[in-house]
Amino acid sequence: MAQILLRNFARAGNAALLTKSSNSSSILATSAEPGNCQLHTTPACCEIRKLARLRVVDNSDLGKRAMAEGRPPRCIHVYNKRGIGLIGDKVLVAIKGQMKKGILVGLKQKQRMKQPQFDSNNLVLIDDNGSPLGTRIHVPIPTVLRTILKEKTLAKGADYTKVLAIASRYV
Amino acid sequence: MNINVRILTKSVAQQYAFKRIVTFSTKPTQQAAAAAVPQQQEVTGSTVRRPIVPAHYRFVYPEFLPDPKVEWRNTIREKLERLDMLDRRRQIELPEFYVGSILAVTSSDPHAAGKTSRFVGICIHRERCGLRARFILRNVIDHQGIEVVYELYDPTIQKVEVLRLEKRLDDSLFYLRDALPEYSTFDENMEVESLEEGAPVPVNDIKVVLRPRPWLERWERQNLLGVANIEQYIKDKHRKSSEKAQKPWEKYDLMKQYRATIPEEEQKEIFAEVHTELHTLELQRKRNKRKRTFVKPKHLA
Amino acid sequence: MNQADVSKLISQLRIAVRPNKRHLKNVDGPEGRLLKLRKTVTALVKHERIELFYNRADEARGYAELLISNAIRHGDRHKATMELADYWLLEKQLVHKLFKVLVPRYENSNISYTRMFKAPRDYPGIFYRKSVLELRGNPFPVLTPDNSQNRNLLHNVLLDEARKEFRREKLANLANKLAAETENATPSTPAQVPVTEQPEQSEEAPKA
Amino acid sequence: MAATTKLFRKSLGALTQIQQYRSIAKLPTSASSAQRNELFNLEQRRQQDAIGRVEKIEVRYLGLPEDVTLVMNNNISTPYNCAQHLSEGHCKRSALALIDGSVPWDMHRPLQESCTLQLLNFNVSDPHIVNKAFWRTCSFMLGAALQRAFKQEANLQLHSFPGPNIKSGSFVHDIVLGVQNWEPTKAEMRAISAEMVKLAAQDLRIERLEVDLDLAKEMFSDLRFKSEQLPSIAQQHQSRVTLYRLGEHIDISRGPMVGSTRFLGKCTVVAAHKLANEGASNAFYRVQGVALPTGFALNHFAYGLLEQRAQKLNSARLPTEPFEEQRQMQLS
Amino acid sequence: MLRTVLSDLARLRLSGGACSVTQVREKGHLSRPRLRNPYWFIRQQRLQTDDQVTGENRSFIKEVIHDTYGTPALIKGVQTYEQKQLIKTDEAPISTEPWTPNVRRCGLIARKIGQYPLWLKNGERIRTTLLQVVDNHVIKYIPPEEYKPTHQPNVKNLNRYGCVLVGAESTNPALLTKEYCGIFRDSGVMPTKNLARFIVSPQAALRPGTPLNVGHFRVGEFVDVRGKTVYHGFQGVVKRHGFKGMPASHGVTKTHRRPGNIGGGGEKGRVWPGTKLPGHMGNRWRISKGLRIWRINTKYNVMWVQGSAVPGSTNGLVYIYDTILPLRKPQEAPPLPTLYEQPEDEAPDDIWYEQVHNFKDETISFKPE
Repeated sequence: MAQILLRNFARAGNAALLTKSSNSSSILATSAEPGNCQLHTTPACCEIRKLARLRVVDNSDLGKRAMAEGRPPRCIHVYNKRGIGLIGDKVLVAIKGQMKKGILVGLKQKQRMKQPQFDSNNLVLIDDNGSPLGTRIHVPIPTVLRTILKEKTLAKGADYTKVLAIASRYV
Repeated sequence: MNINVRILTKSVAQQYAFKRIVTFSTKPTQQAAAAAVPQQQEVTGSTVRRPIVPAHYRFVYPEFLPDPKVEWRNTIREKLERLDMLDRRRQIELPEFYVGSILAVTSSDPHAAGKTSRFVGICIHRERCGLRARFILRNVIDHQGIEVVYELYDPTIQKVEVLRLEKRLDDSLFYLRDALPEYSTFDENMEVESLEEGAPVPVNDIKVVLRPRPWLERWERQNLLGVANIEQYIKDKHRKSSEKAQKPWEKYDLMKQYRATIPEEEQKEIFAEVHTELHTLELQRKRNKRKRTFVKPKHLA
Repeated sequence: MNQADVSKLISQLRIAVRPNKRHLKNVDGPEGRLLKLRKTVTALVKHERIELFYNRADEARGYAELLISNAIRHGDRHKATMELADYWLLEKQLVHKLFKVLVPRYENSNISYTRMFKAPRDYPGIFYRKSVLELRGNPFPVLTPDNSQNRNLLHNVLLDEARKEFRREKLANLANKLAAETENATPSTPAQVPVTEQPEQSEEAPKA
Repeated sequence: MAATTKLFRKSLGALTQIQQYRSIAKLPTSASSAQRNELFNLEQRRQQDAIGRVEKIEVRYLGLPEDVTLVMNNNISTPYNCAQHLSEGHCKRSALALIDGSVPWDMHRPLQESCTLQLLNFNVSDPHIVNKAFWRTCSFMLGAALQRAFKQEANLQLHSFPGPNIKSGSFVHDIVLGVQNWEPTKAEMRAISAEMVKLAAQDLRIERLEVDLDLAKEMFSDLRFKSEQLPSIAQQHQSRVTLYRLGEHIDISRGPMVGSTRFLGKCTVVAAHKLANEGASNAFYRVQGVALPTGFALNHFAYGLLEQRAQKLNSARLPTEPFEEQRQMQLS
Repeated sequence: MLRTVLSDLARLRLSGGACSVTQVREKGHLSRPRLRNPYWFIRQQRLQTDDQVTGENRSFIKEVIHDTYGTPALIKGVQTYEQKQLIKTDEAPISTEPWTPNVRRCGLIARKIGQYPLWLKNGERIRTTLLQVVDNHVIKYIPPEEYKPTHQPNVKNLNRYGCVLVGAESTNPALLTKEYCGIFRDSGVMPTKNLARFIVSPQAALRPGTPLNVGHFRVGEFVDVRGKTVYHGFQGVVKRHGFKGMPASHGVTKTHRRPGNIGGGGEKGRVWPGTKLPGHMGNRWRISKGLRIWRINTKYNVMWVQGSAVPGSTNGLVYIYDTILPLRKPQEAPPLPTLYEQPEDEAPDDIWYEQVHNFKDETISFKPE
């Protein structure tokens, strides 16, 4: 029964999943195999565009709860002219019914030489002034962010360099 | 020579043959290797002008062989490129390593002036030739999988250390991306595991465990040797489609192989040109290593 | 393809190789293409001279060359080569011919093992180019007699004479130069000059 | 091509000394030439009529594609007719015939008895005989070309041409001109070469005729040098003289020659050397050229070497020297 | 024989001497690839047939060629002939006027031999194309007053400029036609496989026989490179113009790679000129302008220029000019008319632009400001 349901979900897509989230999560948590208990069965989008799922990597309350519930934030806007987020770009995300801003600190996409490419699309939540919501980032972030965020700070007025301050490790 | 000695034995020589592909050249390799050693001794005895190139050079320095695509080849360009590569190799020690070896790359960081960044990881892929030669390192740090692409001849690279020199069963390890994270987790402060001098490069026959689908690639079609549990996740339809995708005739397609390789005569010419230089660099490296090993106990004492 | 495949070692072919393969249209795809070529290679080894369409001959030629070069390289004790021969030669007695006849024949040769000629195409007929593919050292009479050996042809007679005259003049020039040099160096040794000129003149006499 | 042809004409028109060949009738010398031709025609017809009853001979042809025996007409059939029985290729390619394995025979000379026949082209394994015939034909054609190329004012008289010697590097024709200080320019040489090429393009048959000395004297009565030479030539051949005709041009030669002018391929007239003065206003000149048969595609550099060599004065017998030696040389 | 006459006439035409200018009508205004040369072009390649020359005579012909022109030699990585008698560097140049920014210099014929990366001193990786100058010799200089070409090159005030004919890659004259070899007769240069004409100012005139080397240009300067792009045959809009095509499914039938709509109706109901449609792709002459020379190797006559998109295939011919971009023109005087290389000069093999990292230097490390 549970497996049939799971298959249905996979076909129905994300919209159905979101609406029935409470139901499905309970079913999955109880009955599915440990390896298979993923909410989203479509492969993750390699590009950061609207409706791309992201992973919050700081220790903000909101982010931690969202990730723990298995409802990662979705990008609903990218603050650049191309509409595709690159490393260091600011994005607007929908997280637990709220709209929050965040900075992309690690991407799954192909990166330039000597810049790390991550296994997930990582996000750090910030407020409007650019100060992060959390106090610590628990994964490494690329050093190229130093340059990028410094440049952005000068250009945009908001101080994004605080994100750098809470980083635990650079690669 | 030590390097030659270690491919002397038959069992060892087989390790050079990639098991995925039926090779037609294992025997001459052995022969050449066997032949190379006595000739080498002759060299030490009498002065032979033409240097004898060890047969395993094509595995150690694959990037010295040009792209076999005929339309792109030009002898002058290849020669200039080789000269530049040797110039760079004189500045920095670029050791022998293979897909599956664990490397630590130290490079100067333009985003943190005056500092360097060091990345440790397993080499999952090597590609391209000449100055464009590059490799991909993979590691899991803080439960986050990270991959970095390095160019071998990039002048911002300060040091390339081989922490563990070994090979794996396959010639590219992209499947580690879909494997459980522990298979690509390596300690950043790993000590150099020095290999016995003259010992063959060991083949690590570890079989990694894949995560369940969805995967990034259709691994079941690639005849991977280093994956343990691929049968667990494939169904009949996958099996059928993978059977359909197999190309068993390719091992007989001689011209295809010919067009993908540099002929032996040309290889000899190329390596004869760079051999003396590479050989002196190798010797120098060994001397340095010995010095370092001598220095260490003094510190302890 | 950015890096040469190092897992194999193959000897260089002595023929010009096209950068890309021809597809040789076939319903069975690449496998069918190889089957087509296997038939050609088998026929070539069997008959030693075959006439066929140019494209197919040109493609099959490379395979035949590589097959022979592998057989020479590894001999008949090598399992993989035997497997190859088994695949490429559809008639199994030809495997024997390959190792026992062709290998000794080509062992010490420095040139390609096969030759290919453009053949005239029938008119009216199928438009495709035709060719003759043969193994070197076959028992048949040669297809293109070498005419360059005939020194009695008119232009060769003329050129022969021109050459002799050229050589004579060159020698004379050399002798003159030598004479001038010796004169400059030691003006008192005129005896040497006739000595150097003497053989040259005597050479001239019989020719004239 | 139109532009180049125009320019070509223009450059030729600019040449002094030489005029373009328009028609024989316009040439003042042509009066005697026409007469000579008429006599030639008459004699030819006479000889044909004199044959009488047609006798058959057996000609055994040796060579490719296979040896055959042909039954031909005595004194009428020529080797060319035999070739016509074989194939078109034989007709086109054969330059000379070889009778009984040793006697060279013109392609258009009637056969006189049963014999074996070989047809020679320039590519046979020993083309010595045919080469010699070719070289002789070149000299003969050069005479015709010179006749056509020179203006009346030049007062050209053909003297003779020595026997063919290929090893000398050039074929030769000796002439007498009404100028003593002619220094041939490149363009003039080129114009003569062009005449040669034109002759070759016209594909004229080279006819052979043996005549009596008296008739020959009559034919060449207006040519001083020829009539001077005739007695000594006739003396050696039982008072018979062999004549060759090419278009309108008739000359004395021992033969044999190749069948047609078509066999002349690459050809250059390279030089004209002054040999000696003749009388008060005339002078002997030796015109030299080099040629290859059709189908010999020698590259221009090698051919240039041959041209260079042909520019040197040919050492063959000079026209001022006694005539007997030449005969001897030809015989040898 | 006739051919020699023609060749002389053809040379007359080339030098633009007395002959009248014939009007040549273009096929159209579009830049079509030329399928065949105009009829008045001199044929270069001789029909290669079996000459049936004996081996002895063949070597004799070769010997004469070597005697007249020079022995075969590998000069600067190019297999050519050692034409020692040609080098006339001691002769005074035709003009001794100084350089001004408006002077047009001669260009070079080169081969594109491949591309590989170089690194700048700031760690940046640049892609460069290697151009090898292949055995260039000046064949002829036509002064402005005599230069009246049938095909007008697109140069303003053409009457002020002369023309330099440059040849590259000497070859055996026996392989070429006689009329083509006639072009080289006056200069004494061995016939070359490739020819190019360069429109030059009289100040930059060069004597016939002068060898041109890569030293003609200097490191850091900008050049324009002209080449014939790779031919792709008749291609559709997706490959030729980068159109997106249409979806593979969602009801699309038979129009996956088609251009779609190409215009409106009504008054404009026709195909507008310049509409991007399928057609022949490549095989056109294109110039990439303003490429910086990063590095020069004088030993092999190679220059490294910016970018990997120099028109032409690898091992294809390209022509190198001084750039015409106004802001990238050289400020200092370049070698005029060219750099005469002395054999005794001990020039360094490699000349690097100051910003480029030399592989012989130490590893780059970034200093804190």
